[in-house]
Formats: sequence, structure tokens, C-alpha cells
Amino acid sequence: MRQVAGLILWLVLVAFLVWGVLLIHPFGYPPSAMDDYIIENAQEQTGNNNVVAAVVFDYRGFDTLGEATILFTAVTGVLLLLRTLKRKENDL
Amino acid sequence: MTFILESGYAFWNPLIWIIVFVVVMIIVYFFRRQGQKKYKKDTEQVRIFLCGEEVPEAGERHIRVGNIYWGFFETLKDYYNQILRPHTGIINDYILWFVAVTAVSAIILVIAGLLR
Amino acid sequence: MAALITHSPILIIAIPLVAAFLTSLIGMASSRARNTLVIASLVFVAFLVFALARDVVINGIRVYTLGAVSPEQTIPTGFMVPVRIILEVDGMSAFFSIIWAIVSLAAAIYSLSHIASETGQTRFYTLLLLMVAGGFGMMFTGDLFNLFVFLEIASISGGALIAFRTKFADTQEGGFKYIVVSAIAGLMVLFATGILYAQYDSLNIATLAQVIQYTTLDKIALALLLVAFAMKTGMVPLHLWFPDAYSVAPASITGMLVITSHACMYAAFRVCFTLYGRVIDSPVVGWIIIVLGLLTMFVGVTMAVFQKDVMRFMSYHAISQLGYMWVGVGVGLAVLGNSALLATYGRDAMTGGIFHILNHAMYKPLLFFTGGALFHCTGTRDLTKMGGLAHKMKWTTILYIIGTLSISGIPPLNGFSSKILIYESAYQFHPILTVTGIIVSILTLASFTKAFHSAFMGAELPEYEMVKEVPKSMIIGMAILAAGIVFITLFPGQIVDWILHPAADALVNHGAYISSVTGVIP
Amino acid sequence: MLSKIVRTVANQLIVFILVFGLYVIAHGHLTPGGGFQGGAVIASGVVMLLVAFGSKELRKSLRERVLTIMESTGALIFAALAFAGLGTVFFYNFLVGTPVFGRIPPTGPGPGDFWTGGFVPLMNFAVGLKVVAGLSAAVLALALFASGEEMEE
Amino acid sequence: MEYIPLNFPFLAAALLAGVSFYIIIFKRNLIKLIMGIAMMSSGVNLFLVALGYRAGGNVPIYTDVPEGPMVLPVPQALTLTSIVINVAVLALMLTIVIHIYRHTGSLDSEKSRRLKG
Repeated sequence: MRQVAGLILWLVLVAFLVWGVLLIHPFGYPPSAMDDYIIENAQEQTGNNNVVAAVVFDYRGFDTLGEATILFTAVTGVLLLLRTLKRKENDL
Repeated sequence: MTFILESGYAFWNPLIWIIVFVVVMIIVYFFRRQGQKKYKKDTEQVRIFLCGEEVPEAGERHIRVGNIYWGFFETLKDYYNQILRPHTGIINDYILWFVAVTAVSAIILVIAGLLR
Repeated sequence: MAALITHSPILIIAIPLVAAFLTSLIGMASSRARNTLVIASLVFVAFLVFALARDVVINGIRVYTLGAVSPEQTIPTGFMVPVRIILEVDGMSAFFSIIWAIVSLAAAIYSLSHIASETGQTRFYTLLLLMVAGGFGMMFTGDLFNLFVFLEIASISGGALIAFRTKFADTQEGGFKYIVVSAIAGLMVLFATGILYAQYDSLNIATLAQVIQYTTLDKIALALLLVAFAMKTGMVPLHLWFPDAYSVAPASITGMLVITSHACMYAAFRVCFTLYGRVIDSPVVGWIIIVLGLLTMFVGVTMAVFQKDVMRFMSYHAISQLGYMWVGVGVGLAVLGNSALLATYGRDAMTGGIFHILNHAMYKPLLFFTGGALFHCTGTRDLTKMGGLAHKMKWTTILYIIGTLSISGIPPLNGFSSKILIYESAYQFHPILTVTGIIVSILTLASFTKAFHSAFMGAELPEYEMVKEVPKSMIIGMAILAAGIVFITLFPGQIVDWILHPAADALVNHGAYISSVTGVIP
Repeated sequence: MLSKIVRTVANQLIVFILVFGLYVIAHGHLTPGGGFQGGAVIASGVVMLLVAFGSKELRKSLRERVLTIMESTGALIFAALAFAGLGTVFFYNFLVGTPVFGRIPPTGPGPGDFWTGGFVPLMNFAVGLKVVAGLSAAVLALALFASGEEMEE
Repeated sequence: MEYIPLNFPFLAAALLAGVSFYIIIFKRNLIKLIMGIAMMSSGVNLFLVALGYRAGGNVPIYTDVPEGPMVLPVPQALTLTSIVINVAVLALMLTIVIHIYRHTGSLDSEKSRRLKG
């Protein structure tokens, strides 16, 4: 029962995903107004030869701050979950 | 008037309700005043009297949560048997429900778009 | 002060982040300094939030372009679409950020003594501050991918905090379920973001809302976004992870998770009303939300009635209360296209739904905190083992009574003042909505009476002879929320006029949101 | 702990891995790469040491406390660089035009100039420090936990 | 429909996500479930980075690049962010799975169902 229903619904979802991606612009010919602006102006606005670095750290730098924060969060979480449960005297 | 919450249909004034609340409290206090005057704390009067039987322990006296609303669940047993079936506690089923709702809502949206 | 207000949208997000980074350093030196830093940063953020909300309500939407020459220069000179990330704060964002500020402060104060006996407190507070930053980022950002990033921040820190008590097995299970659900929801949000980016080559919500066309691809993206955020919110039938995760977390974190689910609800509203607001097929989406909302109300409360774990019991009640909000706002969405009906009852329904979010954000964390106080004192979450605790924990009992009367809508407390708006306006839309709402309200009162009796009433049990009242800081954390309940009880009219109507209008009026970034009214 | 050959080779290789990672980090604004990639490279070197010497040996020289301090410091430097532009706007590239990393390269293809990019190279270094410390700490913690060692709080 | 061969990378990404959904729904082993989530993230990353491809484009880095069009830089930045995010999620998931295994002694998702109903 669960197998059949799950299979059918999964097929429906995959069909929707496939149908959707087939409706996207032809591969290799994307609409690119914003990216063309970035490619043209990255050098004189941020002084980067590496446009991707300019996007990552300058145009979308806030995303990168969040990304670094996520890595910090995950490492803190891993160290939190793997901590010792024995309580020491000068426990912080 | 500052306290009133009023919309096209709804009207709500907490002051009225607070006044009602206070009045009810006064009535309750009045009835409580009518009680026995010669009731004294920590004397024999405090002890529970159960027709001469000896009173059970505190643990047995307390009605536990499992016994409350027994008839309610007895009446709705069929409904609860049905509603408990999806609550399996298996993470895979949770994701299956996500897939199901996504697929169904996508179908609804696309068909509704086709109809108009 | 003016400069502070100008930069407040980013400061509200960045100060908790920096405070979190500092906390992990200072915590190695002294725990007292760490706690002071945490509380002080949250108090300052709350002050900034209130100042920003007042400014937004008076002066309208405030945008903040990160890295531009000036905060208001959303579009670079000589170009037509935004390139940089833009923070955009309107009435809705301000409303949710006020809730988040109050509850996070209360939760931090509550944690001070709630986890005082555990190890790893420094990382606990670090993750708590990161969770605060993630929530504020979700509420303020005007960029789809940035929304995904902050959703992940809130999810990962929340998952790690749910599994905080590693010596119990069920905490690990709940944290794992939460992280899996959050990861899949986040990936689907990212997939939908990619679909929208592929069509319109932009990630800014306002720009997308201006150029969106509601093609089949947009419909699939809408389904993915809506269901992903609905799952993070805990809408039936996607609620199954909700009690598992909420019941095992430390109580302070549970109170904050409630508001993160509200933040995901904000994201869903933003998607429906703003991103697709210009083109959405509103009756269909509105009816989907209303039907699922009714299901959420009823299934949540009926599952709650027979729970025996106090935290699970309250989690199911949180689900059923979320249903009221979905129904209220769904009615507004269903009549969005019809301005006459919208003015007649749609706006009131949305106001009621948003008002219920405020009420719920006050009393549900309070109830979770009282449940955590019970766990703190008795060491168990099982209601069948409790009894007679009112003799020992007077303050907890009083606060629990306040929360109970408020959630079940007993006058004069605030719970009913939002329900009456939903009832009256939803009745105009369809009577069955109001009938279901009233039945759910009755069942809520019944189940909370049952929990109150089994936990607090009755004779003193011998096994709880040693139980004492919970420490001061837990009572203070609960009292903050109780004070909020009393304030909302006394001044519902002012709150509706001051923040709720701006929030509802901000949802309806997507033109202002778009034009504040792109400069042109669609 | 693996055999002596492996340990000796790992001891030699870690230098080259370190140099390559530093190169990837330092030239992030000119060539493919950047803080995250270079940090991942160095962290992979740490993982190699972990495989060669075992967690008990490695933690003698690499303590979680130090790694946590490094990670927080990197994150703080990153946030401070973002805050430094707050005179204009948060994340404003305030170093463009200044003598420090401030040169503007000629538009169009050409050889890279190291002293360009505004605060991007500094951010690359901060992120690199953070990623190295974070990934190493996570992997070390998992290895220690799997080997039944007690973590330091 | 003549552009289907051109859309082949998008199709691969969607199918990768779909297959990972199958794994997540029908595989009861927690490690396999995590592998499914990793596959799904790879599919989404592939989708994102394929969106930015421009026919005959160079890498968007001006250092000694030949003349010609450049591929879009923004999807590459998004993919970089998304990869790091998925790494973080996987690390935390594996940590919790280690704890689950230590507590229950099994990796079956049907065994770890203390919380239900």
C-alpha cells in the first residue's frame, strides 16, 4: 500500500520536475542582463580580475557572511554534540 | 474609547470583561464568607473523612492523566485509530508526505491554470 | 540616532552574529561575562527593533542596499535591475521582528538557570545567538537566495540545539528528524530559486514580483516554495516532525523554535502575497491554504487531547493554533483579487490571523517554559507521573493559568480578541470555518484543563517532597511573556491600529514593496 | 597510527599542501580559488595527518581550543571588514583606491596585479583561516569521538 | 520541443534530485538517507551551475583569458555557497547519527521511533 502510493506520488513529482526543467531556456543561452552588468563592471567597481570572487565577496558578500556563519554554526554544533558530559570544576 | 477593539463585525472591549470578572470574584467571595466559622486549621477537622473507611495514599487519591476523558476517547476510538495511522514516527514517511503534498498542489495549480 | 535608524536593518542582523563569534571566545575566559554579553546584545537588538518598527510604521518601507554607495541606491547608476543584496523592511517584517526580539530575550534569560547544570553552555549560547541572527535575516531580507541562507542558519542551529541533551536517545532522534526535514525543505527552496533565476535572471524578490508571469514553471516553483515553507511551519499533514522535535528540545529553545516556524510562515506569506502577488491565482491558493488550515486546527487539537507527554501535548496545541493563522490569512488571500470583499472582511480576517500570531507568540512560549519548569523540577515530561505540584511551585502555577486561559480564549485575556476577528470575518466567507474554530477552541480548553489537573492539582505526591520553586531567572523569563499577554489584553485596539493594520496592508499592497526597490509602480 | 613510511611521507607532503593552499587563498582575487577552496585544501592536509598519525597523536599538537579560537578570530575578522564599511554602507568596499590592495586593473583581459581587489584578498585570508580551523576541528572531533577519547570542553 | 537535447544538463539535474527522493522515501538505513540528501544537494548544485552556462563561454576571470563571451558568474557564486551549506548540514547529520547508533545500536529508521503518536 505505502509502496504503491509512494511510488505513484514520487513519479508525479519527478514528472513535474522534469517537465519544469524542460521548459527552461535552451541550455547555453540564458537571459543575462544582471550578469552582463557584473561581468562588465566588476573590474573597475571592485578591482577584481576574478569576477566570481567579486560576486562572492562584494556584490553578494552578505551571502558569504551567512555562508561562513553556517560553517561556524555547524562546527559549533558538532563540537557541542560531541562534548564530554562530565562536569569539571572550572566548567565554562 | 481606548480599550475597544472594533472591526466591521467584531466588537471587543476587555474593560467590560474585567468588570464582569471582578463582579464574579466578589460574588464568589460572598458565598465563601457564608462558610463554617468554627473551622480550624491543623486540627482533626482537616483530615479527610471517607465514610469511616481509611483514606488511601496520596498517590492513589490523585486521578492520573490516563483516566481523564476516558469516555471521550472510547466514543471516538475509530477516529483515533484512523488519525494515528500516519503518525508512524518514521522519518521516511515524513518525506513521503512532503512529496505527496507537493505533487498534489502542483497538479491543482497547473490544472486550475489550464481551466481559466 | 538617525544614522542608527538608517543602519538598523543590518545592525539587527549583524550584532547577534558578532556577539555569537565573541561569545565563543569570551566563554573560555568567564561564564559571567559571557552571559552578560548575551543578554546585553539581545537587549540592544530589541531596542533597535522597536525603533526600526516605529520608523517603518511612520515613514513607510525602509530599504538597505548592502555594499552600495548609499543605502537607498537600490539600482546601480545606469542600470535597470538591482545587482546587490537588498534588505527590505515593511510592516510585516517589523511585526515579526518585534515578536522575535521579545521571545528571544525571554528565552535567553530563561536559559540562564534552565541549563545551568549542563556542560557546553558556551556553545549553547553561541548557537542561540546564531539562531536569533538567522531569524532576523529571514524576516528582513529582500533576496530569495539570502532567504535560503538564513533559513539554513536558523535550521542548523536549531537542530544542534534540539539535540543538546545528548545523554537521552530521543533528543538525538528529534534533532535528526528536524535537520533532515529542514535540509530537504531548504533544498526545494533553492531549486525553486534556481527556476525563478533561470527565467528572469534576478534574485531580488521585488524585481521578480515585477516581471513574473505565472507560467507553468512559475506554478511549479510556487508549489515547491509554498509546500517547503509549510512543512517548516508544521502544517498538517506535514506536521509529523513537529512534536518530535519540539518535545525533546530544552524548553527555552522550544519557545524560540515556535517563532522560527512563524518566520517560515512569514516567508510563505511573502511568497504568496508579494513575490506572486501580482499574478497569483488567489482563490485556488487561498482555498488550498484554508483547507489545510482547517485540517491543521482539527487534527492538531484532537491529537493534543490524548497526549501524555507535556511538551508533546503543547506542541500539538502549537500546531492547532497555527491553523487559525493559516485560515485567517488564507481568507484574505482567497479574496485578494476582489477589492470589495477584501475591504468588507478580508482585511479583518488577515488582521485577525496576524493578531493571532502575536498572541500565540506570547502565550505558547510561556506554556513551553512552564512545561520546561515542570521538567526542571520533576525530571520527567510524563504527565502520568506528575501531580500536586501547585503546592510547591506557586509562580509556575500562576503563569501556567495565565497561559492556559489565554490560549483557550477565556475573557478577558487576549486569546479571544484575535479569535473573534477571525470568527466574525471568516463567517462571512464560509460558516464552516467559524464552526470548526469554535469547536477547536472548546477542545483546547478541555485538554488544558486536563493537563492542569493532572500536573498541578491533587494532593502532594510523596516522590515530589523535595521539589522547590524554579530559580529566579526562569520566572523572570516567563514573566516577560506574561506581561506581554497582559499588555495585549488591555490594549488590543492600540496594537491593531499601531502595528497589525500596517502589517496586513503591507501584505496586500505589493505595489509599494516593488516600487520601493525598482522605483516604478507595476 | 600507520607505518613509518606513511608517517614520513605525510610529514614531507604537508609542507607542499600548506604552500599550495596558501597560494590558492592568496590569489583568490586573480585566479580560480579563494578562501573556501584553499581552506579546504589545507584541511585535507590535516585529514592526511589524522589518517597517518591517528587522532591521539594529532591532538597533542592540535587542540580543539586553539582551533575554536582560530575559527572565531577568522569569523570576527570577516565581520570586522564588513563593519569597516559602515561609514558608507555595510559591506562597502572601502579599500578600492587606497594603497592597500586598492589598485584598479585595466579593463579587459590581462595579467593579474596582486595589489588589487579592495578587501577581497583580506576576506579571503579571514575565510581561509576560518575554514581551515572549522573543518579540522570538526574532523578531529569526529575522529576523537569515534576512538572513544574524551573531548575537552 | 526541438531544444530538448540542449536542455540535457537540466534534465540530468532533475533526475538526480528525483532519484535522491526515491532513496529518501524507500531506504530505511539512516546512512543511505543521508547519502540521498547529499545526492539531492548535488543535483541542485548541478542545476544551479548549469543555469549559468553560456554557449562557448570562458571562465569569468580576466587573468589571461582568451577573448569571447564569459559564463554567468552569479550561479557559480550561488553554487559555492550552496556547497558549503550542504557540507555543514552533512557534518551535523552524521554527528547525530553517530549518537543515534550509540544509543539504539542500529541504523534502521524503523528502530529509532521512540517519538510517535
